[in-house]
Amino acid sequence: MNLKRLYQETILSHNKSPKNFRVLDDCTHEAHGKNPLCGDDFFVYVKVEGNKIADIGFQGQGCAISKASASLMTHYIKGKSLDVVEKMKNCFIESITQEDCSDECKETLGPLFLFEGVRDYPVRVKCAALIWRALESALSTESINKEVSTE
Amino acid sequence: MNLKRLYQETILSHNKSPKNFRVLDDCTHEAHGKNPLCGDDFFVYVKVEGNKIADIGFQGQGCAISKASASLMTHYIKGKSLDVVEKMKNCFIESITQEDCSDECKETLGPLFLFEGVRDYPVRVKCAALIWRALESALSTESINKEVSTE
Amino acid sequence: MTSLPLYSTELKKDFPVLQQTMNGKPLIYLDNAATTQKPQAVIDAMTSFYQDSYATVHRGVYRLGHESTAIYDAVRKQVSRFINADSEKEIVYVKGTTEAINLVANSFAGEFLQAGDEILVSEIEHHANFVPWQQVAKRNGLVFRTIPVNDVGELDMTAYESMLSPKTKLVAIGHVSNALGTIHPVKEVVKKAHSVGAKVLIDGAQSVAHMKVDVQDLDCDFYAFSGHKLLGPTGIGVLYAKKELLEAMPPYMLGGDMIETVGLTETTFAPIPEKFEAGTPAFVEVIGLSAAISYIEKIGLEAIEAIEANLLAIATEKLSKIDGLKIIGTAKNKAAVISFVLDNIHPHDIGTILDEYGIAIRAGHHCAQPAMTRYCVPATARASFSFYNTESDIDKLVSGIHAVVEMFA
Amino acid sequence: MTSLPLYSTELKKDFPVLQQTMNGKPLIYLDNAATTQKPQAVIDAMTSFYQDSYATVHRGVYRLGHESTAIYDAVRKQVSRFINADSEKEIVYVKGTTEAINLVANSFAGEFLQAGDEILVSEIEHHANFVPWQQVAKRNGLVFRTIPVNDVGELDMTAYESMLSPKTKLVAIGHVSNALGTIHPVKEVVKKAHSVGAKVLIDGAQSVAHMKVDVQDLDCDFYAFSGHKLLGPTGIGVLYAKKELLEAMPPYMLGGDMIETVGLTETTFAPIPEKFEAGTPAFVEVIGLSAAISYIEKIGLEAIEAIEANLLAIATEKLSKIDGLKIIGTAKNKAAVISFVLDNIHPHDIGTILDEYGIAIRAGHHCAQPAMTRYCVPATARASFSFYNTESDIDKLVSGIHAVVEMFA
Ligand SMILES: Cc1ncc(COP(=O)(O)O)c(C=O)c1O
Ligand SMILES: Cc1ncc(COP(=O)(O)O)c(C=O)c1O
Repeated sequence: MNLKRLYQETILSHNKSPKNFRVLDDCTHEAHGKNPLCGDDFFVYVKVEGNKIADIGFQGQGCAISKASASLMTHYIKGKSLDVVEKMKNCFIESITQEDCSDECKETLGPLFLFEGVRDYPVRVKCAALIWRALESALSTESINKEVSTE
Repeated sequence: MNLKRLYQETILSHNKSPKNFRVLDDCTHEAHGKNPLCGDDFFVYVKVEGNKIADIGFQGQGCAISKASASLMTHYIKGKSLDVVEKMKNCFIESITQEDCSDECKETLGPLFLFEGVRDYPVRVKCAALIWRALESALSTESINKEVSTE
Repeated sequence: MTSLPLYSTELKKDFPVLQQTMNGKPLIYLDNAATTQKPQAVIDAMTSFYQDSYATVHRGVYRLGHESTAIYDAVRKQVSRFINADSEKEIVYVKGTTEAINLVANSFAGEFLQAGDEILVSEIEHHANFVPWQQVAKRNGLVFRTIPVNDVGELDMTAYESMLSPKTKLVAIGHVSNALGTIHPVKEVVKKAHSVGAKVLIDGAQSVAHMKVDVQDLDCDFYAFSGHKLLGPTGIGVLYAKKELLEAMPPYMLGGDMIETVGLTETTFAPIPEKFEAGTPAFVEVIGLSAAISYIEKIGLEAIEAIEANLLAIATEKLSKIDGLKIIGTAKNKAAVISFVLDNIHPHDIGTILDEYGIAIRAGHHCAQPAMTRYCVPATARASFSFYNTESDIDKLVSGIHAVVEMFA
Repeated sequence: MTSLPLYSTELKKDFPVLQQTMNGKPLIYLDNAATTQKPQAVIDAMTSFYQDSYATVHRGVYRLGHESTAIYDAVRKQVSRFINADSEKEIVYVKGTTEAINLVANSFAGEFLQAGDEILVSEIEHHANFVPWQQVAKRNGLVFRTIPVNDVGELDMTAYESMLSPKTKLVAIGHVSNALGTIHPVKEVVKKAHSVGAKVLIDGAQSVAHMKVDVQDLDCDFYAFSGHKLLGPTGIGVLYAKKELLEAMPPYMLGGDMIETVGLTETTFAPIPEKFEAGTPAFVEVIGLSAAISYIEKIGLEAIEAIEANLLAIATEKLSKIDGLKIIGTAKNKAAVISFVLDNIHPHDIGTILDEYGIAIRAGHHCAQPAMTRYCVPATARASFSFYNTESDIDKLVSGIHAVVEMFA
């Protein structure tokens, strides 16, 4: 049974008590991400200063995987440069979709690598990826209030 | 092989040299019957006097079964009363669709009973019946130029 | 609470998929509202047709083709008897419920309704019985209104009556809600609609496999269902419609087999029902549908209703005892469909975890987003039963849910 | 004239129906233009899916459902490779060619063409590629025109060019005529149409099983075909359309699976191709289609073309020698379809008599009444070949026709 690799302690606890679960009133970027089929629905708020994620928050509802992914993402990218975040995003997607994630990627991801268990649950890949897709969308332009759907 | 019962000598010869294959200029009733799928397409012209078929003719094109049926029908109903013709029509349909045609019907039909071989060829029933349907339609009202389709 | 007859356990053996394992566990299939499994008899009917006598319908002078056509037409009679239609001419073969409803939205509502005319649907309809009406309304200036349901999932008949007026031209309602299991009082709905001159379409996707349907008794104008939810194959469904309506409606699709004559400028159409069946039909699927109906009739819809009512009662009782579990939809009159949510656990997680135990349920909006909105949930978990399910299936579901709760504790 | 490779005789063994007898004689199936027989591999693929892993697509969180979905999507890639589409997003699953063309007539011509715009089709099209355009034209004030064909059945390219103008918005043409076998110069047709800005739909019902099709090379805008004429099951077909067209076109049917969000007043649609696939799709048929394409690719379309070209040459030669037999349609570029008439013998009679000898041919208008009108025949007899036919089949056809002639002598 791979369930334990999917629903790891860290994931379950971030689901229960998510970090950065709040609106940023002074955000510079914002996006709305949803998975209409299963009802995952999140807003991400980002404050970029210079080339860095100065602050980040999210709000919404969704399954444990999507919520924990949002919590962990916000936690680990805060303070990082946009370049690094971009790399992390690519590595994250790689880790949840590909059999052999490169060592470099594992290193880039650090604790975020723990979502690799999702790989065995193809229907759940979208859940883990949703918040990253929303972030991508938020950062892609200057305008706020972007919608993104992964279905 | 039942082919010989379908394509009897009489049918083949009426197909080759149909009787009453002509337009009646002084007809009182007229109808157009067709089988769009196979291309059978006939006009029937009837001259009713009193309660009798005083004259009848047909024109058009179609398969051997439909043409021979038209030829034989016109040949045998000429001079008959409308009542008898109605009975013949019902018996004819019975003979080409039902396993055991009643003796009374066989008698009513006389030589027209030879179409019973059609029964074994369900797709051909429409061909044999077409001219009778056209006749029915022609006689059903006073107006001429009626269309009938058996498909 | 009596326990289930052995019968039900025996019936499971007719369904080859139910002998499979999933993730190493015997498969407990509880997604019957999405699609049902197929008895061997249905699979065999199609296989042997493909192997022994495949030929297309309507066109062959040769015997093989004629035999196909004869079967194809005979099944139409069988279907009409199955739902007690007045004539087999009222049975139109379609791809499924969705196509049936689109056909009516197009060739009936799209043709005969005028700007300002009203279409009513319940607020918990499946998208297939919601979006086509919403969109035809938008396109043609019709008024699209939703009939409210109460907190347990029952149609608000008082509200419905007050919405009816001479402007109401069509009421579209599910016989059984796929999201909540509610059995709507469709006969009454029809009667009231007719009293103001409105026509009624009943979405029978969730009913035909579970209860005796009599379209003449219901007096509905249209009835739609899918073969694949009725133990039959995918790719086939049925639209029943009253003869005079079918005759008045223009064709939906155009092509071969539905025309009488085609000229360069004019085309005349075939009589009903062929007028609505353009192109080579899914005739092998029709044969599968026939085998499915025969199988169901062999068991009998009364027996099926009894078995499923029992399953529903047992499952409702056992699930209700689980802490933090809330059943959404507890109408008095209910089919064996149970939608539920768990405190602080998302339905999607429930589905994944149960799957690991070999239990297939559905998690999501069940193509009924307006229903989710109505009950303020983003999604539900749904277990939906068929007569081939057993009490043991329910017990496994219950222990599965306990495992979910534990994991998230 | 070389005789056929043994290969073809061997291939026949893959098709269970061809091992059957008809009226006590081995079945000689020569109605392949109507529908093809199925190899065992296709039948088995569907049977085992129904028996081992049946679950619906797109909605399941459980593994069975996910596997269905994965296969379903993988087949889309396979189909897009098969006709060399640029992306699997350009592949829409439909019921068949007829639905594909109706979809385009509705969501493209019905939406984007303006009164006065012109639609051109050849005068020998199948009704499926004729009536939908004729009727949408009638409804929306478009101009429907037919491109003439010459006496041997070839498109009159000079006339075609002279008909093209900036008013031309759509040209709809069969790749291969089912009535006559003519292979139309579709690549040239497309090029010329594009030069005036018109889009082109190619009806590929008669081509995909018989020749390599490359939609990018043809540069056509739409390409439609049916599974059942491609060794696949009934109930499934494909519409290929260029991505930007699919994106611009509104959905044809509405319902589940093709929406993104449904609100009480507004609905947003899923991206392509799902936007065009409302309702539970014929996903078991998709699996059958996949097996059919795999089977065809195993033999290879080049081999198939060679076998069929040989069959056509032999059959044409042998039939031409029969006194009073006239072949209708003798285009230089022809597929293995032979329409013929006999002096003073109606095609329907030919069909019935040949059937008695176990030979299945078609007699009638082949859903191409305008073509019959063009050649002044009420109907034709038609023998249409597939690679699994053999020279011996042709010989039996020839002696059968001799028997017909004798009977009517
Ligand atoms: C050239 C052509 N176009 C269209 C069709 C319609 O295909 P279907 O009946 O599978 O929709 C056919 C076959 O019937 C055909 O031969
Ligand atoms: C109530 C209801 N209506 C309509 C449909 C649509 O049926 P189908 O997808 O077979 O067209 C479904 C099932 O998906 C349903 O449950």
